[in-house]
Amino acid sequence: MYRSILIQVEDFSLDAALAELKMQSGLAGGLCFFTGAVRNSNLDEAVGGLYLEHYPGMTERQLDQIVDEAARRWTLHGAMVVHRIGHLKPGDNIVLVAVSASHRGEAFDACEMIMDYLKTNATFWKKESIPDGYRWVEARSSDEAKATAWDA
Amino acid sequence: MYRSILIQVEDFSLDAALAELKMQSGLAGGLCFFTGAVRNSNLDEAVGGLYLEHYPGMTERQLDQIVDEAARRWTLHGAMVVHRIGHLKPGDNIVLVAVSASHRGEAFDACEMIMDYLKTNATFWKKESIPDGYRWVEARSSDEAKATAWDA
Amino acid sequence: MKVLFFAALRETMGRSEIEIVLEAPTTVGALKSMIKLPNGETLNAVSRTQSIMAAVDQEMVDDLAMVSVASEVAFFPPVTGG
Amino acid sequence: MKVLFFAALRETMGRSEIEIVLEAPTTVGALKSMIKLPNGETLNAVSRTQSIMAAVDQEMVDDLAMVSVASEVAFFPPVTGG
Repeated sequence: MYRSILIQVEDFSLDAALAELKMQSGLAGGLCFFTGAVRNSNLDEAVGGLYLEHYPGMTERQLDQIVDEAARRWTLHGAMVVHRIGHLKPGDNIVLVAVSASHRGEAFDACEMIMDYLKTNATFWKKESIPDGYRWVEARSSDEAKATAWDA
Repeated sequence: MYRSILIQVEDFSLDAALAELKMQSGLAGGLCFFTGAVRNSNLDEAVGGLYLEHYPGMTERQLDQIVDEAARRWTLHGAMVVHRIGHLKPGDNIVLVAVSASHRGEAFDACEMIMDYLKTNATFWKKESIPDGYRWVEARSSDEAKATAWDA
Repeated sequence: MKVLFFAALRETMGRSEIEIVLEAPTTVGALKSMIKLPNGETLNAVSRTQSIMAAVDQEMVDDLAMVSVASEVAFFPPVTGG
Repeated sequence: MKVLFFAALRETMGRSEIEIVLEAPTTVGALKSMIKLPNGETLNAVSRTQSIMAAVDQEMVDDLAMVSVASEVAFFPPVTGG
């Protein structure tokens, strides 16, 4: 199974990820992509931008383990994770998860599980700029619930 | 809610779809994309290519109704469907479904439901070239089961 | 009225479209008995051994659906898109 | 041994990294009692009112986990990526 895990300041391209999965992981019939983008509001306050930091080394390892877990559950051809760090504006891409599989149901499930686990199990932190200054984003229990639902 | 439904010979771009959804449907936090591609084998036979035909007019109407149904079930910002027709080679893109929503779970569910309904409820037909000549692809009961599972 | 054929059924019929003059409204099932393949079999006979779907004015219907003298009717195999 | 801080906790600590010389292996919980914030409070006291996660050698652990004299330990708030 092909895999690629990248943490980078630069933006990413879905078309490039599609081409990479096709080239590296054989002719899979179904490819699922998820992209998270910076919203312009959160908790009823305008958000002017986001600063993202991570724990270098540990984060890559966690993402690798998350992809392992997806590959254990479903037959995948390839999986890619790209997560941006640094300063981002509303509308900017934050994260890309891309999965290729023979069957579309497996591509959807694996892509969603990787996203759900990434939200709660990878050492990234977001700080958002709001009219009053800055605030660190707090973890949400709904994300925790989504991640643990995969173990039910 | 923004929507776009296209049936075309030309290939599509996921990056263009991402940009279109962001521009037309506001700053959604979660965007899910599914791409189906031509495989190089089916039922243990090598597939050299695919010919796709559709029922002009009716197909667009069905896709529109499928998007209606997704929009009824989930709060979506935008939904796009692009389906190619004509002659395609192994590895070529066939279909793109792209959905933007505030919450990632809704984007995943809506994207998968649209794909499942499209498979069984839109008037497209595939003919594949195999070593012996050509054969029309037969509908699969597993696709029917996936589509009806959304009503459970 | 116009009758359209798609995919494998278009090839079996040897054409994509025929015109039928109906004197009065009828059912999809009755229309199937009026349409003959090049080998002389009726579409109705064929539909006993293979699955044939029907649409009237671009809506999926069953054999009991009514066909008006100005309807667009289509017959085709189960769909295989995506 | 090296102790790292991330995100809000890095800002509270006023630094991203400190060096601590351990004479013998200890637990994450004991280490938290040794680390003081600029205001004099221990990390252990802070962790009673706000959630602080810990990693030893880049694996998530709880307070009972052992820390060797050469470990890389990190403390940080709950994660918010994606």
